Amino acid sequence: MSVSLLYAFAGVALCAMGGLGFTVLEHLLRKLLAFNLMGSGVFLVLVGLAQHRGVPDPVPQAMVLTGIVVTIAATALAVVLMRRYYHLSGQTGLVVCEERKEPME
Amino acid sequence: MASGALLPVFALMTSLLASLIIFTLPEDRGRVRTLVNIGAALIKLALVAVMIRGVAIGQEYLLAFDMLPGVEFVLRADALAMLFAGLSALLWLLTTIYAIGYLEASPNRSRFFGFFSLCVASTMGIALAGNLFTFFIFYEMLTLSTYPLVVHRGTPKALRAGRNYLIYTLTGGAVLLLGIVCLHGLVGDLRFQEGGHFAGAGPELRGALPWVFFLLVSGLGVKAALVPLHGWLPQAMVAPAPVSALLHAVAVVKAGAFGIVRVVFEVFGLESAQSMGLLSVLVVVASVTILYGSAMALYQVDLKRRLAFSTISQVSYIVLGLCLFGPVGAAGGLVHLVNQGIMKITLFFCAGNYAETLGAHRIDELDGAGKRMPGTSVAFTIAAFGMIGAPPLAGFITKWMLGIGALAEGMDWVVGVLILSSVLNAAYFLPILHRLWFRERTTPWPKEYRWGRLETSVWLFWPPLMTAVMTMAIGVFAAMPFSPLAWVILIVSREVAL
Amino acid sequence: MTPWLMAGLLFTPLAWAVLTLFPAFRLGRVLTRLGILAQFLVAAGLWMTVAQDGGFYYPLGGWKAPLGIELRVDGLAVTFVVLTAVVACACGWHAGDYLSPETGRHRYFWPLFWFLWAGLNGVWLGADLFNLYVGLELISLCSVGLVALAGNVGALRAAIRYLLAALLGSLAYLLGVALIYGQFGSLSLAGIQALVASAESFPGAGVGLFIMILGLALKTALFPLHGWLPPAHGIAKSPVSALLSALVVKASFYIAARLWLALGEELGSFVLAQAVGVAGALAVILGSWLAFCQSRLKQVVAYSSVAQIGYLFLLFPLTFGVPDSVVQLAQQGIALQVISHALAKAAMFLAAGNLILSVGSNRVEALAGVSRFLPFSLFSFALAGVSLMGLPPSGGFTAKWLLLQASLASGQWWWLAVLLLGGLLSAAYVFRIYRASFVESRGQDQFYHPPRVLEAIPMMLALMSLCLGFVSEPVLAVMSLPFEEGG
Amino acid sequence: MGRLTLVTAGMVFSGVFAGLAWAVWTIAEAPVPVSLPTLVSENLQAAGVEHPVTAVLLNFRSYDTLLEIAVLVIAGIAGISMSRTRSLEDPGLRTSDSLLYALERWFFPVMMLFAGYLLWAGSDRPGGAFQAGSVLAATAVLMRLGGVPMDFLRPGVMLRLGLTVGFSVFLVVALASALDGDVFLQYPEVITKPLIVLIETGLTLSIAMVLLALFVAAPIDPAEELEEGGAE
Repeated sequence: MSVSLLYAFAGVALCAMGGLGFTVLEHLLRKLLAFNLMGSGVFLVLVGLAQHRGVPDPVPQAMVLTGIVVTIAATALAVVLMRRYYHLSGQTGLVVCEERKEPME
Repeated sequence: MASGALLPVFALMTSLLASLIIFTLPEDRGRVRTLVNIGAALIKLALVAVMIRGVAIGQEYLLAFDMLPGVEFVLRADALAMLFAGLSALLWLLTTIYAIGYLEASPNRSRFFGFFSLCVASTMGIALAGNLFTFFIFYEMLTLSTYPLVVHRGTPKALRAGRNYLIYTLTGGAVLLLGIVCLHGLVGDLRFQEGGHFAGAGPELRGALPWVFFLLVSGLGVKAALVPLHGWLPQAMVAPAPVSALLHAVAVVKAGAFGIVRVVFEVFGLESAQSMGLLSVLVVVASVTILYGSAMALYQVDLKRRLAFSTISQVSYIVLGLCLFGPVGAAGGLVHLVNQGIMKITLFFCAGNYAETLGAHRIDELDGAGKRMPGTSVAFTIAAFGMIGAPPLAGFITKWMLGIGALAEGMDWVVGVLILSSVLNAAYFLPILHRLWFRERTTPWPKEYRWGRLETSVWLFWPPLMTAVMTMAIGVFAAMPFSPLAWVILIVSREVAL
Repeated sequence: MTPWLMAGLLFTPLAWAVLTLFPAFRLGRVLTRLGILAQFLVAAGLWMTVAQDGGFYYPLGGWKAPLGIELRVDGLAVTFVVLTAVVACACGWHAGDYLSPETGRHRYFWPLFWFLWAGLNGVWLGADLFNLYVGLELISLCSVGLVALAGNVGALRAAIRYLLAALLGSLAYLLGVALIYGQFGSLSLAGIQALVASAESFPGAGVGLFIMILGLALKTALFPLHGWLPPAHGIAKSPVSALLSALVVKASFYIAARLWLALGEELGSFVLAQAVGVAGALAVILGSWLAFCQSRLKQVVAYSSVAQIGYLFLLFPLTFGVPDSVVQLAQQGIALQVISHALAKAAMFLAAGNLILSVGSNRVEALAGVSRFLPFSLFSFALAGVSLMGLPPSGGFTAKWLLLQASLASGQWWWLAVLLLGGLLSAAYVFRIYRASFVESRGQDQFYHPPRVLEAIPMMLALMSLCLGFVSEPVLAVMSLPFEEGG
Repeated sequence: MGRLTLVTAGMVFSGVFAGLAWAVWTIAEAPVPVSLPTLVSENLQAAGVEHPVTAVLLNFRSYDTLLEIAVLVIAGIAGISMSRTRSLEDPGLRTSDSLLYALERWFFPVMMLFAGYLLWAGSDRPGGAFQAGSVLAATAVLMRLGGVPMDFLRPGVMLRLGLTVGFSVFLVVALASALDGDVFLQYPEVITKPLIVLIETGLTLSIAMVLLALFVAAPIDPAEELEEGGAE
């Protein structure tokens, strides 16, 4: 078992932890952090699993770079939305009473 | 053969286009709407007449293309199709005329006539469908286009009736679809064919086919209002009179009955259906329906509801005829497709006239209506006697043929059913006639309208009289060429002679 | 010719996305309409090319798979490209008149719209697992941005919920990609398909496939993972809802289906296939029921999407361990279902938007008596409903027919009940709306007739979904064109 | 959050962990049938850059990168569609602390330089557009927090241009390659390296801009009425 494989297992653990956090946490920012944790886990699996035989593989590295950019974009957008939402409603979670008064669309 | 392929399409298109034009017309363009309506009805009648002539001399009109891999869309004008198409084209014209008068001052007329034409287009499609798949397409289209007519008035009662109508017919449609798919899975795509497909079916098919038959007939039985699938029909009476007339005489109920005819004759074939023992079940159901409908009709105080139960009973004559195993019985059943249509439409026209002119909906409100509205009442009387089966009217022809057919095949008990049913028919029609002609009016009419010289509006006056005349003519001239009976004998000779 | 078409297909939406970012709403509208026409021509051209010469692989940058990214241009893909063109064209045109130019943020509709289109085209043609991931993310972020354009708290909440669900789904997909790449060392779907066919078994990759399908099911809102869809689709502006329901959910399903058809036979299992099917069946039944219970018009339509999506997932059980002829039937049925649902649902959302505009309320009861004004939109709504109910002659009907045939032929008769029951239940919620419009009540003189364009567009879509049944055969013929491997 | 739910979720995700770990283990045991690293090093010569990761990003799988930048731009657009601030610079945050101000003045040029180096290094060792862009964005975020005047950044045409410049350059190059008669996204061999550097420079700028815009787009002022959502 190489070090890379250890990374992969660590990634799996991160994924599971992130998943747990994502499902049980209420606060939106915590959810988002849990999501980022999961993302890091996935990237670790991606890189670790692909090169555990000692050959450096540029393809997963490039994929992870792309993935990081995508995740950052999504995270940043999520933060913007959440702050705006907090701003308008004063709430930090999604679970409110579902019957709500809104304008027509 | 290009024109041959297109004639059925044209016949369909006339009412389809008419409906599209009417939908786009504003509410206040009544004159244009009437023109379009009647023009389209006349054109369609002419087209159907051309096709009838062609079919009589053995010409074939066929349009077919693949809708799905291995599944065809087929329009085909054969003798049986023309029986139904002719009936619906003729009655569409009369009903349209009637409806124009009936709805003269009411709102939502564009909507009404649009769906009305759509409904007739579907009926035409049902008549001309060349396989079960195509039949199903128009069968469901009919359901959809009649719903707005049933709920036309928008009252809670109408909406409830509409809901029940949908529950019944859509469920029936789903069962029918299941049957068609099963049949398709067993033997592939089947066009309707004189004599049916399963004359030489092997034992492996014979195990599954009765189930398919059961699915198909129970799906179709909903529209044909076979007991116990009839619940929607009396409720649907809340629709305006022309709609009820159309529903009972040509469109919905007949579509179901016609479908059963197609399935028995041209999918299974009379002989193989008989040899698989499928018809003996059906004959019991039909007999029960006949007696149940008649008996229930006795208890109705509302005129239209009484007529509705009468329809349940009468339509099963058609099914009964098929199940008598012999050509004579089959002819009796088929000819009733036309006869019942013409008689029942007369009765509904008259009921509508009483309601519109006098405000009379219940039977006990009709005392002395014969003096006030002699034309309508004469028409009603003729049609009622026809229903009872008095010679020489149309209904007599049916019952005569059915009786002979039953005796010929040794099913004597069916004659008993016929006689009992006729007695019941008399029992629920004669009191109405008695009230019409022999009771004196003591109280004012519930809600009377005056129309000048005639007893009622011109549009309402003539259609029932014309259909009443037809009721007599069909009976008297039954032996003439192109009479319904002659045509039916042509069909049966093509179906069974093999 | 082909390189031009491909460049046009991929380049035009991206370029237009940049172009429309700069001007204000009205000029953006003009630009978009020009672009729509161009894009439509390109899509049609590509379709005809494939219809004539068959499908091919298109290596981007000249690098063939597995080193580079190849696009798979086959009959199914171009059919979806054309479908996207039709629906996007309609929604884009509709939005131009529907959205108010005075609201400042509406100008951002155009760039997001074009990016969405680009992402969809990328997904239909994608044959590389990681590229599909990027395409999915692109689509998700666009959709979220579009939902949030509505601007109020409800829309933001829906957008956040949507974003979180979409991100989770994408991440699950990416995890699956990681496992599959670890197993095979390749990202090209065709390459992996060839490797899988060897006699070995790959349990690890099987887990990967499972996770990917799970993630994609979340993004497609398969019951019980559907919670995010109704708020998002219900609250967005109507053209946006139409785009999302008609196309966006189909993108993730499309990927799941392609994965399953390529790898499912070897990496999947009977239990997985049936489980997905059962989830789909539950979606059909409970989704329809929930749609029936909604009091707001667009929520009805949104829940109807949940139900209709359920049908799509019957693909999984109907293609696992059955003869090739049944696989063929199921594939065709599902493809038709996707197309007809896209057309019908887009028509329905656009029509619903018009109706809401007309009566000034989004409640179903507010429609009382509307049918006396004979609004075109109500008619479009009803026609689209015919397709959703699976009644003839619509595309929904032919799709249902094929699926019925497939379930019968595969011996999995229990799906017959789902298909038939689903049709009846959808009739219940469609007719509930229709029924409301027939109620005659007093005091309903306020009725605003929207501009003709707004009314005509849903009508055209609805008619297309209705007539799809008649042309199903030729449409399916293009989809099943022979494909030149490695072309 | 009930304890039961928590325990259940914990058990479920332990199961997820076990399943995934098992999958990783079985995959690690099996041989890999395709070796992409070999393919990459064989084709590196034609790729125009020496660093394999950059070659994969900007040549072999450049379509991924194009879409990735599109994702960034989308996030930026969606972000500014939410924003209501009139300027990227917030006068309320301007610092009057002269020490901080002096430090910042020394700090920023260094960070810029570092970003430039990262960009340049990307072609033959770790580094590249994204890293450089992030450093640049971080600089700008610091500037904003520190209150350095940034009047040049207003949410108008300039901002949008900044958002899209990298993407546009990429796109134009892609189209130009198609015009040249070859496949979409194929670089002409002679100028591959300059083109890649050009793209990277544009990307750096755009990435920084998007990240900055998203940082700024989150509302800080008290809410006004909803209809003012658009920038401008």
